[in-house]
Amino acid sequence: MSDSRKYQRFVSRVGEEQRTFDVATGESSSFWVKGIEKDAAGDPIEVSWNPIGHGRVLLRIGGRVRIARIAQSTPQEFVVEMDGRQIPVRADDEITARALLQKASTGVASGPSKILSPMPGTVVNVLVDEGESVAKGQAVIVIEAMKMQNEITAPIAGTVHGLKAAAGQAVEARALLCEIVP
Amino acid sequence: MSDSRKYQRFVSRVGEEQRTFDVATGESSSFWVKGIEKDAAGDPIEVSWNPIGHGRVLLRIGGRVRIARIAQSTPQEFVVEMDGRQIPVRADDEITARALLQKASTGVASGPSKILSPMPGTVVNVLVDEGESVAKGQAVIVIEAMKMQNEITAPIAGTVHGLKAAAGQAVEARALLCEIVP
Amino acid sequence: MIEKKNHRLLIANRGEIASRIIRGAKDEGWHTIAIYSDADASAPHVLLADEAHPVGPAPAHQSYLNMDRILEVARESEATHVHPGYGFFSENPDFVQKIADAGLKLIGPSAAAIRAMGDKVAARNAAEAAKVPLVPGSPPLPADPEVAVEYAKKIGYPVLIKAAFGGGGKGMRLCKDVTELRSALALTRGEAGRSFGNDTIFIERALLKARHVEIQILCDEHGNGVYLGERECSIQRRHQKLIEETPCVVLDPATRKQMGEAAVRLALDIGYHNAATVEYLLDETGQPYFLEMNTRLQVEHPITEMVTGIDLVRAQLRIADGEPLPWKQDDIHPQGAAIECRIIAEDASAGFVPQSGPVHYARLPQGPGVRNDVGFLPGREISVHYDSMIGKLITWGNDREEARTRMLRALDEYLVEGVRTNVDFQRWALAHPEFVAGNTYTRFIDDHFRPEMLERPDLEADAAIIAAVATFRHRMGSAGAVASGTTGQSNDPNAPRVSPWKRARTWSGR
Amino acid sequence: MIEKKNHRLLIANRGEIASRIIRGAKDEGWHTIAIYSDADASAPHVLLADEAHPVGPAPAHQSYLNMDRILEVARESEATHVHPGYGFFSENPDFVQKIADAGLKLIGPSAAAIRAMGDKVAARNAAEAAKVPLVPGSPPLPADPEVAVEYAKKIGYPVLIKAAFGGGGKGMRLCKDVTELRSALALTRGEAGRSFGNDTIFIERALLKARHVEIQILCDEHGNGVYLGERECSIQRRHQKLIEETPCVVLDPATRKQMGEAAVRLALDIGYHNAATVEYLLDETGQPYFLEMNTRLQVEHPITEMVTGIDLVRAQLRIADGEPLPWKQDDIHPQGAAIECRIIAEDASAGFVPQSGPVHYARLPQGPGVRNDVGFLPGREISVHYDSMIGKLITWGNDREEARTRMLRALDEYLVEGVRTNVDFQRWALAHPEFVAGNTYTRFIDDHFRPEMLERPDLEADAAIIAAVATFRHRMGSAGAVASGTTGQSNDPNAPRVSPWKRARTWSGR
Repeated sequence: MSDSRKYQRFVSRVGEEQRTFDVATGESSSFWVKGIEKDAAGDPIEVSWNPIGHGRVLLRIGGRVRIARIAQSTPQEFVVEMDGRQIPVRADDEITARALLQKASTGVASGPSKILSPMPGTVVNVLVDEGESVAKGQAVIVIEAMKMQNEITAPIAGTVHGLKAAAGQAVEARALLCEIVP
Repeated sequence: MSDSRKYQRFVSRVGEEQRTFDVATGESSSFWVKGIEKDAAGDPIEVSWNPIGHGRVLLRIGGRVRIARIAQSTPQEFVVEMDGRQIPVRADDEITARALLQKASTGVASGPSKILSPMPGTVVNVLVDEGESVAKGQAVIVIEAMKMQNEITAPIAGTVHGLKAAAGQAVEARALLCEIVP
Repeated sequence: MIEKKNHRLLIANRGEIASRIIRGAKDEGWHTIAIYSDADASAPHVLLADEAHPVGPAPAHQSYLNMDRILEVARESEATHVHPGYGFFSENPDFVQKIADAGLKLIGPSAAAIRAMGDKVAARNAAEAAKVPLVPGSPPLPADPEVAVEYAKKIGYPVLIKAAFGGGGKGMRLCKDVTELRSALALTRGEAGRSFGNDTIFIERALLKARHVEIQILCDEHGNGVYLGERECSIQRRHQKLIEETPCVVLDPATRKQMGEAAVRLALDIGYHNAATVEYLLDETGQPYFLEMNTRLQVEHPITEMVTGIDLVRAQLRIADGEPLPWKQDDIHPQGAAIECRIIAEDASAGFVPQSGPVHYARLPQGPGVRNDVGFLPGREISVHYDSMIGKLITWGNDREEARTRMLRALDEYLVEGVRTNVDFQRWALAHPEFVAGNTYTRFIDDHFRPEMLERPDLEADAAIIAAVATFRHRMGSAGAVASGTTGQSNDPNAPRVSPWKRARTWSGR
Repeated sequence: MIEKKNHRLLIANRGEIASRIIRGAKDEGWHTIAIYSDADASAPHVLLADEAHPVGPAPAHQSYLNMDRILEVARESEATHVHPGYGFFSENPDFVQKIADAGLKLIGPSAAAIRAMGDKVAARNAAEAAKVPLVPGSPPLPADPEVAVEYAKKIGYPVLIKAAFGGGGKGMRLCKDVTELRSALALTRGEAGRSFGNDTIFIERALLKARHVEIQILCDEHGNGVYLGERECSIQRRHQKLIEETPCVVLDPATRKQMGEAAVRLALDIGYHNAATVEYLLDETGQPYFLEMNTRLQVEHPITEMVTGIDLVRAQLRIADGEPLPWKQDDIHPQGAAIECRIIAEDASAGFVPQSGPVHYARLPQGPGVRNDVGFLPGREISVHYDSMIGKLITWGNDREEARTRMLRALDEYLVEGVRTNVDFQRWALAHPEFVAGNTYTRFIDDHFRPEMLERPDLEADAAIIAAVATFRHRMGSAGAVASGTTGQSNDPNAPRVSPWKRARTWSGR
């Protein structure tokens, strides 16, 4: 079956995973989507997109039904929430995606690792000093949130830099606590 | 206690009931409201007005807590939904209210009575003819909705005019079916 | 749970009962297949099922009553079983026959059994043969109203006109005298023809102070039957049940046994299998009279589940799978009491007129002894095309009073915004001294209820204050605040919001 | 329901337990008085109570732990009784004493009883006196870590460090060897000081393959006590219970009786009245060891309610009102099985890290044998200031497998949008072959769970497709459609909407 639709190519990125799709307009509120990678290639699937109120969209992706809450922060960046999971995802056109990829690959292979607060809470203990050497997995800071103490550990071995946390301080989720430089 | 607030006077109307209030600005999201009729007169009560999302407002009216959904169709007309009830209400400034009242009182004392469909449905039977005399409470039209047949009766005695309903016809809620002229 | 992958159940229904059946089937390890009309594409039963298929436009006769399309979906989806729920095709022998012809198994009785009991005239004859006591009545009536008038004179007023193929309280009309009888005959016959596809009607003596008491039975395909106690369903309007409870306060063990055994006898007589309900009227002396036998799962089945612990849907599936009943009559010991309130989109203060429209927000009651079965979701419409019964609220207690007080509290918690429901009416009924005393009978509402009993002057007074303040706010031009309190944009959770807590500390709730 | 107008109950708590207590009190005819922090002005418990009073800013120590303010509200609102719930002041003898001094009655035991059991060291001594079997342990430890190291050597590793005044799984740390012991001593002591206001700690032998099995008891003020069966609560993370069930699969009737009688004996020995729970560990041979006695209503009390039909909150109120227990031990016959899953705002795949933020939408499971107790509402925030346990889901069945399959189905129905919960984790646990087999023990999660088990590549794949389509739609400039699907305005139910049903007929769900 020949496919005379006008497709545009997009590259979606979820975490480390990258997927390329060709997308075209379908009937009324639907679209045609073709996977490009060889394991996903094949006939285009139909994706229908129907808002059902309360910020929710009823999607039919091929045969599957999904209800998604889709928050768009920039034209390319989304958080798609389905089945209680929030999945950050970005989708660029092919040229932008290639440019981004190039930029990323010219960066340092192993840069400093940022330690972010995994939750809003209160710093109850800072277990390291600025400039101190730490082993991978060593406890660095203790944060109390929702009545639980949580030890934050070093993701890599290295030296503590830019220590911003102090005991008693309130921190937001994803606040920068310090960096570990390898 | 002297009250130096700048009040504005409003007349609210729910059904046949009319109430006059003086309203002034309070702190941040609150207001002061004084009942004017002698049975309601007294110290002003504080009304706080706090939207809580999903189109709902948390109100504290004196000591009472209400959660209301407030739909505004014109600057003066509202439907206030509380505790599962939708209450249509309008509030005008004093001059407008007086003008409306005057207009209403110069109208005919007993005009024709409109028969509206109480619900969306299908007309299954028209029991009267144009120009026919009907007694108060006499069945006029039968409408089927949600699998139930509902007899619509004449609210007053009179003559059938402007019969618009026909068997088999679909009608919206509040659609004009006919008028009874006394 | 053993997954029964070759058990593929198509649920030929919608609303709360479709979800209820899917829940039971999933618990039993069966694969579930929903159907939906265009109006129901995001309905709860569609989201709950393992798969879902469209069957047509919103009007029921083009979708949920589209027999050919449903059979087509059954074939395409490789269904092995079909559950009809209640209403729609549940008591339609032609549908049942076609299901059988297509090589599928119905979760229910045979077409012959449905035919025998669906014709109320034939049912009366079968009941008579099984020695079930009957109320005086007429044979099917010809078009000439005078024949009905003659029978009514013999039977004595008031009389009930009944559609021979009616059910679920539909197709019945009460006539106090000959004038009412004459005016109602054609209306009932017309409604019967349109609703049930057959306009046969007959009349019966109406028992005015009667209680509606019904017996739940289960029969397997091996000739075994048990009864699972009774349900009293006397609180009705226009012959539709609104409140059901078990046990019935006036039923003594001997009468319960008599009614239960007669119900099972009647079922086994006609070779019945699966779940059924035998309905009786109890007159003021406590004497039961056979009313009809419903050859399907009833709306009010949950109260029986609450007191027996038996999941009736799962029992239906196992019976249809050929399993023998795991219980003998002596194993059935209902515990405590249960009440069901039907939640209906209607304005009880305006003649119980049905309501429809979008549900903006909802909050269901929670806590001990509370069960919800609903067919609506916030953000979805209550459609004019379907039954206005949108949910059921069920409570259990160690005794009637515990179940009743829990129900009252649960009704206080029940909130549906956007569409008026009968929650306020149910609150009135549950709190009525005659209900509290157990003095329930089928004309309870006609005798005790007046629309003004639901008036809420407190809400109207506050609405007047709110409108005055809203207009004042509008004039003051506090644009952001007006928007976030009064219309459209307020529903946007991303919009900037005035903190609701700013003034909280100055308020005292007394 | 007899309204007890002079019974005015202040509920000194928030969240699901405050609503639970209000429900029981309303059912009992008591007047209910809620308290709330600035963050809770529109919380469910505030909306449910007859009246509500502010007690301070969002942080708990300025509001729900603001003893003076709560006592002030109790006085101003003319409260006669105070229910502390769990957590906060529920096991604080000073609060209980002040309640008594203010002439109010606590729904709970005396300050002396709380003191006796709140100090775990004193509790061990009382248990020993009541001949309840004990696990080997140390007396309170001095600051010098070497003393702990010495005791641990005698007791044998692994050991648990415990805060003498801890509870609810908080203030405990497991140490496999001397290195872990040394590093954890100060941390546990610090947490104990901050959380419980007393930094006394001690160590006990840790039973690794042990089951946590506890006995619910009720004692009146007239020296009568009964036990209401057991609850197994072995599925824990960081010593916090996640799943509870009754009965315990391995408990034989003789051991149940031994544990139940010892629990009642211990309570009566110390002059205890009201509800309590005596916790035991069962080692691999089924031998029970005393753990602690909780002098309050437990989080997991609903599973006991499901199998006994006894409303524990109402029982608490009647006991506090001086009524004698209406049951003897022989009257207690639990029926069937019940399971509770705690619904927690946390990311189980990232070390169970707590989550907070606004809940945009929620759908709770329904149907037979399902009970919900939740503390959140759509449109409200889950606050960082309070416990991340936002609800409880309870199912009942005729046996464990029926309760378990219902729970799995109910978890499938459970939806919270906006904040991640552990629903997916609970689904994993309930479906795990070792859980199905009943092989539960307190380190079940440590031994069986890996974060990658919760991965959902299917959702990620569809998110990639959705983002590509969303960007395409954005570029096509279908302005209305983009708006109503992707951001802000979509939440406005008044906005024009593209009919979602337009293409429904072309779709087939297979």
